[in-house]
Amino acid sequence: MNPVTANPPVATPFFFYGLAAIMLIGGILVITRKNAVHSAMALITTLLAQAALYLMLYAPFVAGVQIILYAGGIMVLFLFVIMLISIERNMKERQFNRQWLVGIVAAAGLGGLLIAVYTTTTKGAVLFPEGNVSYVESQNTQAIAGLLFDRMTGMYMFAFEIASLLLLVAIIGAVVMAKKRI
Amino acid sequence: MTDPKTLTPLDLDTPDKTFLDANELVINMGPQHPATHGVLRVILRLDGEKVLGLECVIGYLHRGVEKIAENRTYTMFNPYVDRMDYVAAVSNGLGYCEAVEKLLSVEAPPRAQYIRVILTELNRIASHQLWLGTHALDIGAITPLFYTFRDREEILKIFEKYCGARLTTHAFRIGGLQYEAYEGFEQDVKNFVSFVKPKIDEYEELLTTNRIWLERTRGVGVISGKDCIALGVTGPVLRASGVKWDVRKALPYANYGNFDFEIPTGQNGDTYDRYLVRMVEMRQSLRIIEQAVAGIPEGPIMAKVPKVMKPPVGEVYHSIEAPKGELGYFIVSDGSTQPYRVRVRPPSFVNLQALDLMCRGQLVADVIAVIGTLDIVLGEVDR
Amino acid sequence: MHEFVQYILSYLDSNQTPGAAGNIFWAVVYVLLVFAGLSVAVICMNWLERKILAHMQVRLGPMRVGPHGLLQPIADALKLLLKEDIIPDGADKIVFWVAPFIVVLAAFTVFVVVPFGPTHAITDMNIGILFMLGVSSLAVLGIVTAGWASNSHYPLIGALRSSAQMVSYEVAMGLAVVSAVMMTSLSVDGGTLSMIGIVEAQKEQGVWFLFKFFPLGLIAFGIFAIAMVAETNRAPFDLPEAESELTAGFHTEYSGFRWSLFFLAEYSAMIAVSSIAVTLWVGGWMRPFPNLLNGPTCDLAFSLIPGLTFVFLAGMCFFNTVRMPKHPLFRIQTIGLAGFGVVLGLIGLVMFVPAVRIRIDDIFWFSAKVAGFMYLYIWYRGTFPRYRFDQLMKVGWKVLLPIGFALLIATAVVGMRTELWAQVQEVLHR
Amino acid sequence: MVENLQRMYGSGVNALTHLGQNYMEVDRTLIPEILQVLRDEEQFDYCVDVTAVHYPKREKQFDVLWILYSFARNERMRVKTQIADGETLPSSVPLWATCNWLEREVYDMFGIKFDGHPDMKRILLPDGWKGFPLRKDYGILQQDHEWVQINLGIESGQ
Repeated sequence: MNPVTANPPVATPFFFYGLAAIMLIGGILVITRKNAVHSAMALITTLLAQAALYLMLYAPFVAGVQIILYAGGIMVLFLFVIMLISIERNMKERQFNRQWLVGIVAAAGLGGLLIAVYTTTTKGAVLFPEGNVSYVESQNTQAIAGLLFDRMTGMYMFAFEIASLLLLVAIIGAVVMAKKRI
Repeated sequence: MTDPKTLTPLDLDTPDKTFLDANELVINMGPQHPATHGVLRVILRLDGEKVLGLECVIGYLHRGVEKIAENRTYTMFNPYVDRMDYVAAVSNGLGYCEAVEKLLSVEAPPRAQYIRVILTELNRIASHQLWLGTHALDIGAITPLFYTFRDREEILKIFEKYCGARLTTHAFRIGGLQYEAYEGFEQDVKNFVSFVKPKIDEYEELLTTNRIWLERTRGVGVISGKDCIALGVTGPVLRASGVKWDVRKALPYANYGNFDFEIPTGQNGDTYDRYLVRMVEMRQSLRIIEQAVAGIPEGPIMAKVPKVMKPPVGEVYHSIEAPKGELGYFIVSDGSTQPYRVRVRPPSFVNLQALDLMCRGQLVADVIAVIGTLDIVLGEVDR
Repeated sequence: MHEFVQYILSYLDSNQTPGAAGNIFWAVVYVLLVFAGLSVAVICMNWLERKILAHMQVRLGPMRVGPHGLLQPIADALKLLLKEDIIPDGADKIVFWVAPFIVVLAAFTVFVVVPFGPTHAITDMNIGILFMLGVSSLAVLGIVTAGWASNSHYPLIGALRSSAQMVSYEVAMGLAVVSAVMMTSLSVDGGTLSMIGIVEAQKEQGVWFLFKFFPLGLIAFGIFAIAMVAETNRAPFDLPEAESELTAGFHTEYSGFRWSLFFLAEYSAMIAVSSIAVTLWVGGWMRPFPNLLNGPTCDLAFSLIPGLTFVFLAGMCFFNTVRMPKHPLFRIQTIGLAGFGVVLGLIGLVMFVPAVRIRIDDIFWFSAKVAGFMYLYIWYRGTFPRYRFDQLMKVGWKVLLPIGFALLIATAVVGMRTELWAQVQEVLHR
Repeated sequence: MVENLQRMYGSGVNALTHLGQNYMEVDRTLIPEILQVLRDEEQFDYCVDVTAVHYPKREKQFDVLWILYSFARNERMRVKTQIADGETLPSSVPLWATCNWLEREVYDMFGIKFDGHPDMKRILLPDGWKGFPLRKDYGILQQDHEWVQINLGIESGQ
């Protein structure tokens, strides 16, 4: 395996903070927009920025799957459904519910907890320590395949198959529930 | 099959509920729409893409032809009928002239009859060609349109050479013809017949066995022969539903009894059968033209008709087989120079009534196919 | 300064794509080149489609603007740019404004990984084919939002049809692609998703994947060829914009520049999926029979073909120049056509220069193969009626998908036949 | 057939022939029965046309006609009745579905209403139009100026 440094530096702080800002703005827009389609568009932006972050981590396969599944597949279905329900009614509803105070407290607590865990486990004062990527870009995809399938390291195969079965059950259940007559 | 009498008119005025509540959607198609063949407006009530029912709104092209007739003399009204079914103007003229001739108790001389038959059958081919091109275009095949228009051009050329007009020909006069067939008319017609025969094969090659064409037309817009009769649907639509009835055979007029031809019928009454019936009709028309050209007699082309026509008091109904169906004229004379009342029984108008029945339960895309297969001309629907 | 020049020149010796070599300057140059070339290709397609379709339909097509209507696309583009840009009153302004850009972005971004030659790609991604499928699937977002934002029934139905259609056919398309990717795993290097890697796998195995495991490759290609027409919303699957039913589908309310963006996106998407098909099954940039006819004479003969093609086109121009009516009104047109012929001829002559010849060879073959697919697109449009929506879904889910699955399994079994046989033998012996 | 009908309905039915075309003049009150009998017993299964003629000088101003055709007998028959202005007729939609639009057109042009029609409204002219154009007292240049001004926003349609 080649050392990671052979790759040209893409994961610069500039890109990271830029993408993080896009994700945050997108996330805030998702919950503040009253128009569901606008929310969905913001969510797509967030998901794409997230895919770009995966690319920065030299994980192109995950990035590709992120785009193909979330942005290209799931969000299309979201939009599909949103378009069919009446937007006007949603516009009139109150956006925030009553528990916003509790929500903020919970979010702050959770954030603090995360930071605490992060700083203590890395045993340093830095919030974002330098880290190494385990696989180079050109072998990342194969590495994922190995984790799933390889005889020696394929420890996630069963979980993977179970997950796909679960999805199948969910699809059949949705069809049965939605369709009056098959 | 739904009984046409049990079809209730739709309540299209209540505002449509949202999708998730009722799954229903009222959509307005036309009067400006590429596939409604003019200014037909169709209000569709849809469940998703399934048609629950529809209502036709017509009259955008209403010109009051019947009122005009009451204020013109018999001769003056003749050109007006060309403007009804403008793609088959010759047929309209034939029906009107024969109806007035019947009122006057005269008959056009044999030579005139033969030329009338030739021109009318040419017009039938032209009308069917135009129908085929636009119908195929509606279903998404753009190429047949150009093929059919190329070949229809040859018919229009013959019309132009004969009477100077291409579309609204005013080819016939009450009592016969005004113009003698031009020099080389027979040769032109013969050339056309041999020219167009392989062309019809060409259309069929593009469509008849085309998988997509079959899927789009088979089982689409099915109407049974019984429903056809109840709804007064005539012409190729009726024949495709298995009723072997053609005014040319049933109540022969204009010399049609002398010609040998067959009436094609279908079995299923779907769009594909209507397509096949019209294709065969084109070939049968060619057969009639061939016979007519071969047997065209010499002689006068105009019967003895007074210059100022005053038909005796009475009324007459006369109908012909226009390309679209039974085209009837009901004329009441009060003995003056102007008709007291002219009623046109337009095939397109009556056939269009079947649209609702044929479309219920089909998809939006089929509405287009069915409008095309009914072969309506809005000029005739609205008059 | 010197360092910069050095930086630029250093790439010329490498045999990598600019992306892989990490050379940002050349990457930018390639990006500009590809996008400029793409725009030109779309413009050419516009003219060619109108001309070819016209000749299929016994008419002449554009004849007025320039000789044989050669300048028609430019006139069209001008017209579209100068046209009034209407945003309907009830439309959702922001979404309406953004939607065409999403479509164009998605259609153009995929070209980042399209390999026009072993080094002629902007970059070679490890997940090339996945990237292409993923990004091109984003186009449907633009279509859906465009239909919704128009706030009108026809665009909405068009958008619904479009999203359902594209999502369904992506599945079949993916299965066909996977079966081709599986074939690459028989190479020495192992399997790859990289576009360049796939072409090189075909070179190494000495066969286009179209003919690999005959007829499995052919079936996979067939599935892809059908799905790609549906993906790009072209006839006979052009229901989202079926003009006889939905006037213009999702872009009914669009006009002028914004409409032209949809047009641009449609054609570049067509080129993109054709590129995938060419890369996966028809040997990418490779000339025909690179392994069989590979003597120096053959190499020379094949490398002359690009130049000869252009010279032939120039000859056609001159032939038609001579046939032009000898009338003063046609003088400018005649001169224009002759000039066009001269330009084509010069390009052809330049292509004979050895240095150019070697570099242009792969791009030529790739483009020629893509052009073949584009011709098919036009041919379909001239021949087929339109499918109905339920029939379209039936074809996608009930025909292509089961065949795709069966194909996948069959390809896997055939590919692993020696290993499988060994296993069976082992079990039998035990 | 005609004798049969005359035996059943007496002097209300008057069968005539003009120019070789058969028609019968029927009393207004007998219309529903006659049409029913013609369809069910005499096999006139196809209603070609329904129309009317206006005679303003007569006491019973309108002639309403049904043109019928029998596929089995290959024969046409016109049924004719006279009604006064404002009088209504029973709808024949239950007998022949095709009468739906044809009767609407008669109403549109002459103002003759048909009882029991599922959707009695104008068909060719717009819904709000005043006047019935095919009546003889409606001039050829006459139009509903008010409607034109309101709906089309122009002074006059001429």
